[in-house]
Parts: sequence; C-alpha cells; structure tokens
Amino acid sequence: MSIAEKQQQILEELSFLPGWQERYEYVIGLGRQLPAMSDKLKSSDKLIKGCQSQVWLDARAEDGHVRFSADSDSVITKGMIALFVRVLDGESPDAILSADLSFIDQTGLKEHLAPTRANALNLMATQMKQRALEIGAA
Amino acid sequence: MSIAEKQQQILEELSFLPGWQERYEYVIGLGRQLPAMSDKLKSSDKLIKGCQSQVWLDARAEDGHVRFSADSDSVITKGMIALFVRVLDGESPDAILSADLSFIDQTGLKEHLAPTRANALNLMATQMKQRALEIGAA
Amino acid sequence: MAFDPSKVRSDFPILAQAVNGKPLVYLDNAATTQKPLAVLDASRRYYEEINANIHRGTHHLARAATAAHEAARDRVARHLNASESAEVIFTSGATDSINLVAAILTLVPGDEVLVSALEHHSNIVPWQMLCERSGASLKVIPCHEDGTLDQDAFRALLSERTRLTAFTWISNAFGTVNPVREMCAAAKAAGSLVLVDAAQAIPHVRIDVRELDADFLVFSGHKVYAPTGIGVLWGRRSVLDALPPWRGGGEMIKEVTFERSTYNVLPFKYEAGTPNIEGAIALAAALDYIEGIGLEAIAAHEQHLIRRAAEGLSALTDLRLFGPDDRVGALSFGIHGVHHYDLGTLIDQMGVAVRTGHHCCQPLMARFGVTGTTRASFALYNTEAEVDTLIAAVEKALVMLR
Amino acid sequence: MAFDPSKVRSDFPILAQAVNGKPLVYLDNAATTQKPLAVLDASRRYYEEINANIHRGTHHLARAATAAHEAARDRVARHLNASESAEVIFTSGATDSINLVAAILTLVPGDEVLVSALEHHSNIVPWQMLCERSGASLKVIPCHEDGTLDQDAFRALLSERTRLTAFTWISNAFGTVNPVREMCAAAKAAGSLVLVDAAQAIPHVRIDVRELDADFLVFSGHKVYAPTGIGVLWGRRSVLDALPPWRGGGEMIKEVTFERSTYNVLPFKYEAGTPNIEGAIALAAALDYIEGIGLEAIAAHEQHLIRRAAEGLSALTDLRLFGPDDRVGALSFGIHGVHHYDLGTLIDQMGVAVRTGHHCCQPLMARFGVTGTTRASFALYNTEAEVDTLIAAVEKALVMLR
Ligand SMILES: Cc1ncc(COP(=O)(O)O)c(C=O)c1O
Ligand SMILES: Cc1ncc(COP(=O)(O)O)c(C=O)c1O
Repeated sequence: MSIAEKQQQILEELSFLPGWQERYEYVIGLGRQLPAMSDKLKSSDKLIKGCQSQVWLDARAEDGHVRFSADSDSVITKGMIALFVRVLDGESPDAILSADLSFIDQTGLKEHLAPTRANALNLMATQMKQRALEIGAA
Repeated sequence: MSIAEKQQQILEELSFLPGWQERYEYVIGLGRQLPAMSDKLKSSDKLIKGCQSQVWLDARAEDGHVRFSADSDSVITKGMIALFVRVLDGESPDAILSADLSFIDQTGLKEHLAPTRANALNLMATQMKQRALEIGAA
Repeated sequence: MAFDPSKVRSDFPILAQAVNGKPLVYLDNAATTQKPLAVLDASRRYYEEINANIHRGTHHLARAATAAHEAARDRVARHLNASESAEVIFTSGATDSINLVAAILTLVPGDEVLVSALEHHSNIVPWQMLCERSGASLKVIPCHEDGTLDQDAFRALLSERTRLTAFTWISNAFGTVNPVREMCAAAKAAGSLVLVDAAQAIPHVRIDVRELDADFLVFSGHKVYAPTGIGVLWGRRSVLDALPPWRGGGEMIKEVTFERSTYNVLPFKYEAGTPNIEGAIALAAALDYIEGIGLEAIAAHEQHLIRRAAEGLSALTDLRLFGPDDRVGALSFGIHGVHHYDLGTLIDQMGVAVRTGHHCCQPLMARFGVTGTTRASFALYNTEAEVDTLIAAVEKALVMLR
Repeated sequence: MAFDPSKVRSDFPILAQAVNGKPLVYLDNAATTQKPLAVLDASRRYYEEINANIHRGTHHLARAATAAHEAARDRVARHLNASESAEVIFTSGATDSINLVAAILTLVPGDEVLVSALEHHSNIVPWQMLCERSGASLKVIPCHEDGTLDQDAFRALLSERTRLTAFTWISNAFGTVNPVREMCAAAKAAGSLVLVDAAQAIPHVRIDVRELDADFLVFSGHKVYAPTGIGVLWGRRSVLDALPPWRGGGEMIKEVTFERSTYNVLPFKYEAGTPNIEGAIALAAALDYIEGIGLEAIAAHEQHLIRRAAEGLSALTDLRLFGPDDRVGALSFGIHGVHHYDLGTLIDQMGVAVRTGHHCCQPLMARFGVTGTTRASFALYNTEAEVDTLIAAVEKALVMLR
C-alpha cells in the first residue's frame, strides 16, 4: 500500500467514528498498540520535548527502507504519532520525503489539541522527514 | 477687614460674574494688577516649580505683619495667587496660620484647572502659611 | 453555603457558552479569572467618556482621566490598607512588579536571596537573574510532603546575609496558604527585606499590608476579575524612596537635560510612559465588585467547593491530592499511570476546563517527582454542580484511559 | 479631500460630547487617540467569548485565546512587513519597548549612544541610564532652527564608537518627519545598531521594517486607536537572538531549576508573565480599522487639516509656528507675550482640547528657548470645521489675554 493509500485507510476508519469519544478511543488504542521503546533507546538525542508531554523518536535503515519507532509518556500523543508511524514506517527515504502529510488535518483530531500539541505534531512530521533524509543520504 | 471678610468679598464679586469668560477675565485682571516682582527677588529659593507654570513667592515682616509679593509667568496662575495675596497680605502670622483657605474651592475656579494647577494652588496656600510661620517664629 | 453563585453567573457572559456541545465548566481560575460586566462596562465607559493621556494635560478630558486614574490608585490603596496611595505603583502584572523590585536592588557577593520551594517561575527567575548579575546566592526554603513550607528550615536559613526574602502567600500549584505574617516577622527580624507574592491571594483573602509588615507586595489584575495588562506593586515608602528608578521615560522624571535627569517622586518615579489607564480603572471596578459581594462570603463559598471537590476526587482509585487539606483556591492531583495531559484533553472534550502541567512551578514538580499535575481552581461564580461535573468527567476519562 | 471624516465620527462615541457646553474638539491625538467601536468591541468580545490564560492551556478557551493572541502578533507583523511574527514582541508601550532594548545592551566606557535633539524623554532617559550604568557617553544630533535635524552633524557624529543610534520617525513636539531610511543606512554603515521610535509615525505613515533596515522599532497601541497598556518592540531576529533576556518569569523560560534556568526562543524570551492578551487583540483590530479606511487616505486628510490649521494660525499676530512646513501629525506654536498654559486653559473652556507644555521634550524646548508650546495634533476623525473652531478659539483667547 502506498503512503497515500494508508492515509486514505486511516481517514476511512475514522469516518466510522462520529463522536469525539470514539475518535479518542481509537487514538488511545493506537497509542497502546505501538510498542514501547526500550529505555536504552530513549536517549536524550531521541527526545523531542513538548510543552506538556515528551516524545521519543528513533529511525533506522533496513534494506534501504526506514523503520521508525516512537514513544511518549502521554498515550494520546503516542496514538497521534502512531498514525504517522503507520503511514511512514517501512517506506523508502524518497517516498517519505515526498509524502504529503496534511492528511492529519483531515482527521479532525487536531482541532481538539492544544496549539502546543498541534505544533508538536507538525514538528513530529518534520523530524520524521529529517531522519529519512539522513538515512537516504548515508 | 478680616481674612474671612476679604474672602467673602471675593466670593461676592465673583457671584456677579456668571460665565466662565467673565470669571477668567476677572482672574486675568487680578493677575495683571499684581505688581511684577523684580528679577532680583526672583531667586531660585523663591521659586515654586509647577508642572506648566512657574511661581515666585516672597514674604517679609513689616511691623509684625506679613507682606507677600508673588509672580508667575502665567497670568491666570498669577491671578489665582493674587486672590491669596489679597486675602493674606498685611495680616499677622497668627491670623494667617489660623485662616481657613478653602474659600478657593467655592470660587468654582478650581474645577477649570488641571489637577497639577489645582495642586499648585494648594501648595501655594501651604507655602504662604509656612512663610508666615517662619516670620512669626523669627 | 455563604452566598448563591447562581445570582452572579449572569454577570459573566462567557460562562453561558457550550464547549463541544457541553456547558462550559471553567475551573482554571488560578490561571486567570473571568470578568464581570461591571468591569467590562468600566473599561468601555472610560473610552466612551473620558479617555485622554493623563497628568500633564490642561484640558477637560485629561483632567477627568487623571482624576479617574488616581482614584483607581486610591481604591487599590484602600483595598490593601496602604498608608498612602503613593505606595501603590501600577505595573503590567505581578511578573513585571517582581522584576521591578529585582532590578532596583543592589546586592554584592556573599548576600543571599531566600525564596520558597513553592514559588512560581515569576518569583524565581528574576531573583536568579539578580544573583547572577550581583554574585549573590539564591537559597531555597524546602517544603514538606504535604506541600507546606518547612518553617524550621526557613528560620535556619535566615541570617544577616539574607538581603531579600520572597515567598508566595498562596501557592498557585497546590493551594498551600503560607503563614505570611509570621514569615514576614521572622525575615524582618533577621534584617531582610520581604516581598510577598499575592498573585493567588488577591481574589481569596483579605490583605492588609500594614498588618502584614512586608516591604513589597505584588499581584496581577487579571487574577482578581480585572483585565490583563495591569498589575500592582505595593512598596513601603521608606524603602522605595531610597531605591533608584527602573524604567526611564515620560512621567517618571522631574527634569531632563541631555547632561542629567532628575527623577519624580513616588509613585511616578516607577511609572515611566503612558500607563495602562483603562486597566487601572477596571481594576478598581473589580475590587468594588468583589467587595460588593463580600470577600469573606466569596472565600467561604470557594472553600465549600474546594472541599467538595477534594472529597469527591479522593474517592477515585490511585488518585493523589497534592498540598495540605486547608488549601485555598487551587486543588492539584495526579493519577497513577495516567498522564495529566491526557486527562486534561479528555475532560476538555466534556466542557471542563482545568490546567495541566507544571503550572510554572518546575522546581516544585521536580521536588514531588512529577512532570505535572491536573489542577482545578475556583472562583466566586463556580457551583456545586460544576464540582460534580468535574468529578464525573474525571471518572469517565479514567475509564477511557485505563 | 481624501475621505469624509463625518462618516467615521460615529465610530467614536466619545467625540459626541460637550465640554463646558461646547462641542468637544479633540486635538490632542499625539498624546493619545480615541478608540473606534470596532476596537472596543474586539476587547469586549475577547472577554465575553474566549478569555483564558494562554500558551500552556490544554482546554478549549486557552486554545482560542492563544490562537487569537498569536493571530494578533501575525497582524502586527503584517502591518510592519516583518520577516516573521516572532520578531514582534508585545510590551506595555513604547517606553517599555525602549527600556527593554536599553536593558539588554552591554556597553563599555568609550562606547557612544547617539540620540537626536528631537527626542521624547522616553527615548532619552533609558539611554542616559544605560550610559550611566556602563560608562558609555550620550551624543546628541543637533537640529536646525526649522526643527529638522542637522544631517551633516549627524554624519560627523557617527563613528566606530557609535554602538546605538536612536531617533524618532516623527517628532511628537513639532511634527518633523525625519529621513529615517537615509539615517538608518548611515548609522548601519558606521556599524551602529539603530532604534527607530515610531510612536508618532504609526498612525500616520506606512512602516516597512524590511525596507527601513533598522534593528529595532517601537510604538504604543494607544497612539494608533488601540487601548492603553499595549505596545510593540519589533526587533531583528539576528540581533535579538544574540542578546540576553530582560524580565524573568513564566513563559520566557524553557526550563527552570533552582540551580539554573534556560530561556525560551523569540518572541517568548522577551514576554515574561501573562501578557496583555486583550490589548494585543484590540491592537490588531485597530490596525484592521485604519487599513479598512486606508492609511494613505487618512494621511492625506490629516495633511489637509494640518495645513489649514497652520495657515489660519500663522495669520495671527506674534504667532510663531515651530517645525518645518511639511510637518505631520502635530502642529506646535507659541505666541509672544502669552503663556501656553493660559492659552490652553482658555480654549479648553471653549471645548478645544490641545496639549500645552514641554510635550516630554524638555531638551528640545531648551534648544528653542521656550518652556513649552501649544500643540494641536490630528487624527482621522478631525474635521475642517474643528480646525476653524481651533483658530477662532485661539483668537478669542488672545483677546482675553492681551
Ligand atoms: C515620539 C514618542 N516617543 C515615545 C513616546 C512614549 O510613548 P508611551 O508613553 O506610550 O510609552 C511618545 C508618547 O508621547 C512619543 O510621542
Ligand atoms: C503565585 C503566582 N505568582 C506570580 C504569577 C505571575 O502572574 P502574571 O503572569 O500575571 O505576571 C502567577 C500567575 O500564574 C502566580 O500564580
């Protein structure tokens, strides 16, 4: 499935969830399913410090593809990152760099987030592209 | 005439002047009539610095009475001081110290004055009493 | 209950709105309070009737605006029982007031500034900057597990090196009420100047600066039902008269030449430039408003609410309340295994506005080993029903999160 | 005439009043402007709909208030054509902005600060205090008899010792418009930082900070139809990033421990404590208001009025106009043998509000050998008829005074 198709799939899943409660339960569920990063991996260079919650992001190369792992002390934040991981994990650096990640705006989730958290999401997308760029160049 | 009588006289004169224009012309006229102080007398220890206009005040003893002279670069300010001078000039230190100078509030002139100028008037009254005190004690 | 909040809620139009389809429950009052119509009307009337620049004007509006601004100063002085209005200096807020004091003090290496573990960043960072500039050192009064200050440690820290002691009257994070009178007395006995941060105290307790015997007391208008952008520094005249000016500009000077300027007297010495005239007038209206209801009645009502909230919440599994039982204004809690940010996000969806995070008290959070808490804070317009909504919302969020 | 002021006067309820039985003629706009309903409504709507403390809040109102506050910053940045919104720092006014810059600069003996003879006390005293603190010296660009700056002397005063050059765009006392672009270029060529005081420029001329190429530009909201208590410091990022913070407190920090604090990025680094949220939002509304009419149309209208006033007044015996013929905003005059205070007092009785005195420019008054002037200053809502009333009132007062 392409990045665009994965994004489309997420939007469809969300379209079955009309209320805020179901949508948040969906995000919380994604956050729970995303494997926790080992404490060893959670080094400070992996830390993206938000205003209220902390996020760790790791990326490594595997057969020319990028494998992401991520974690957060907030399960909702973690669920939001899981959306990005699901879309970008295992793709090539080029595909990641050219991906349009504005699908997140269509989820309707961002409106419920504090500006700091919404910014954190943008930061997250930027960071994932940055790591893909480094891996592609290596 | 006692100080109280002189004050009463001023209030009566003003009562014939219904409009702001006549009242200001009256004050300006008083300012013009008050003799200018000589530049020699206008030393800095005689200066009471207001926010907008300057006032010089001098007091000297004459046969146990206090003689005031005063000047200002603003003719309206000078006219207001002239009201005090007319009331207090030539009186004994004791009479000056015990005088109730709140008649100025009844002239209706104060309402037209900037707070700084109104304060300057209060300051003026205080200063005249202060000089009378010094002369009485000497 | 002391008074009926339903009678005053219509004074606050903002409270009538729905958030995400649910009635707004505003419990973030320690961050900022909502404004009654009386305050909004006072601001507006100022602009519709008498707005002008003050002090130096000869014209009618300038006189009216000056009189209203100085009457506002008198009103604040009366509220604080200050000896004279000139001791009331208008600033842009509590933070600005504290920075003013920190900027005009001159310390030398060896001097000490004493602050408490409960302080807001605004009552820490200016002193750190002062210490950095001067070589003085910053000492910290520690706190007990229940969020009260260790008074024995405080007394042990006081010495003839203590130049300034700064502490909050009420903690914005935990609602702890410090024994400010005793602390002022102890600090002054040691020869220290004392600054009391009344930012959280001003809406909840009666303040009498003469009885308190501090040297400085600060607060923000926006935490006592007045607008943003206005604050107060009350300072003892004998202390302020001896200190240098801070900001330079119009109004704070007596005479300016390019060679040398001389400075005006209190309060103008510390009020450079055009002040927030509207803000001062609206602050006076806010003080009128709370006194119209009665500060004591308000405090009793808020105490009732905060106790009800504490009781209801402490029944929830794994919930920890911070601060002592006799907290005022703010109630902070944490729930094991649940991030405060997630909790706050979910109850916001239910219309309940609380604050989550470190509340600008990172050192205090570090002391308690947490990155933040969830804080509900109360004002005169809050109701029992709102407290019950808060508790139900937290319960529902916990079901979703666990 | 460029536009019809009678159409906008109803936007300003304060103008409809009578003073001493005569219609108010408000010609003290350089001191402060009146506020249109659009601005008053924006303030009120903020409090009736979205008021909350900003930046750190998770809840709905905090999000809305933060978004509105940051949108106001964007609006100001757009008005100034700033490269980015983060270069716009909200302060409590122009005086506060200048003090901020003076406080964060570090100078040493031998360094020079250059200011002009036209400056307002707010653009003199902070530099005097900086010089006193640092041992640097203050140099003054002199002015010609017509109230324009001596550009040759300015260039001669510039040297590699000049660390900062500060001048006003438009003189509040005389209405002189300085050639700011050329002056910025000259100062920067000499290696000096440049601060432009746009307090009087903001309501009258278009400002483009990128074209101007200064390092700092300051103004107050209240002089551009916005409330008191809000101001702006625009600063070039590369310069501000390299300078230390000023006020300490909430929001301006990244992380606080008692041992050490680290500071936030622009613009927050310079915005300690709860800002004047309402003020910023109302300022944005004021900029929308003037752009809705058109800054160029407003300027043309005001130019028409000021020329009519200059012509009418200069026909009076012994009247002296200060400043050059192409003055903007303010018209200052003196009358031989008549004290400005007396003149102002009498025309106030006729409903005409002008400012008299030194206009916070004592050194400039001393340069011209006067203790003060009478100043009429203009805004978009003034009319030809008001100009004629002014002239007639001055004539009548002169009859009374001579
Ligand atoms: C040229 C100039 N600079 C600075 C100021 C100071 O502005 P504020 O008093 O709003 O801080 C003024 C206000 O009169 C001014 O005219
Ligand atoms: C205890 C305390 N001190 C100081 C402040 C700072 O107040 P402001 O942000 O209004 O300057 C606050 C505000 O949160 C506070 O709670």
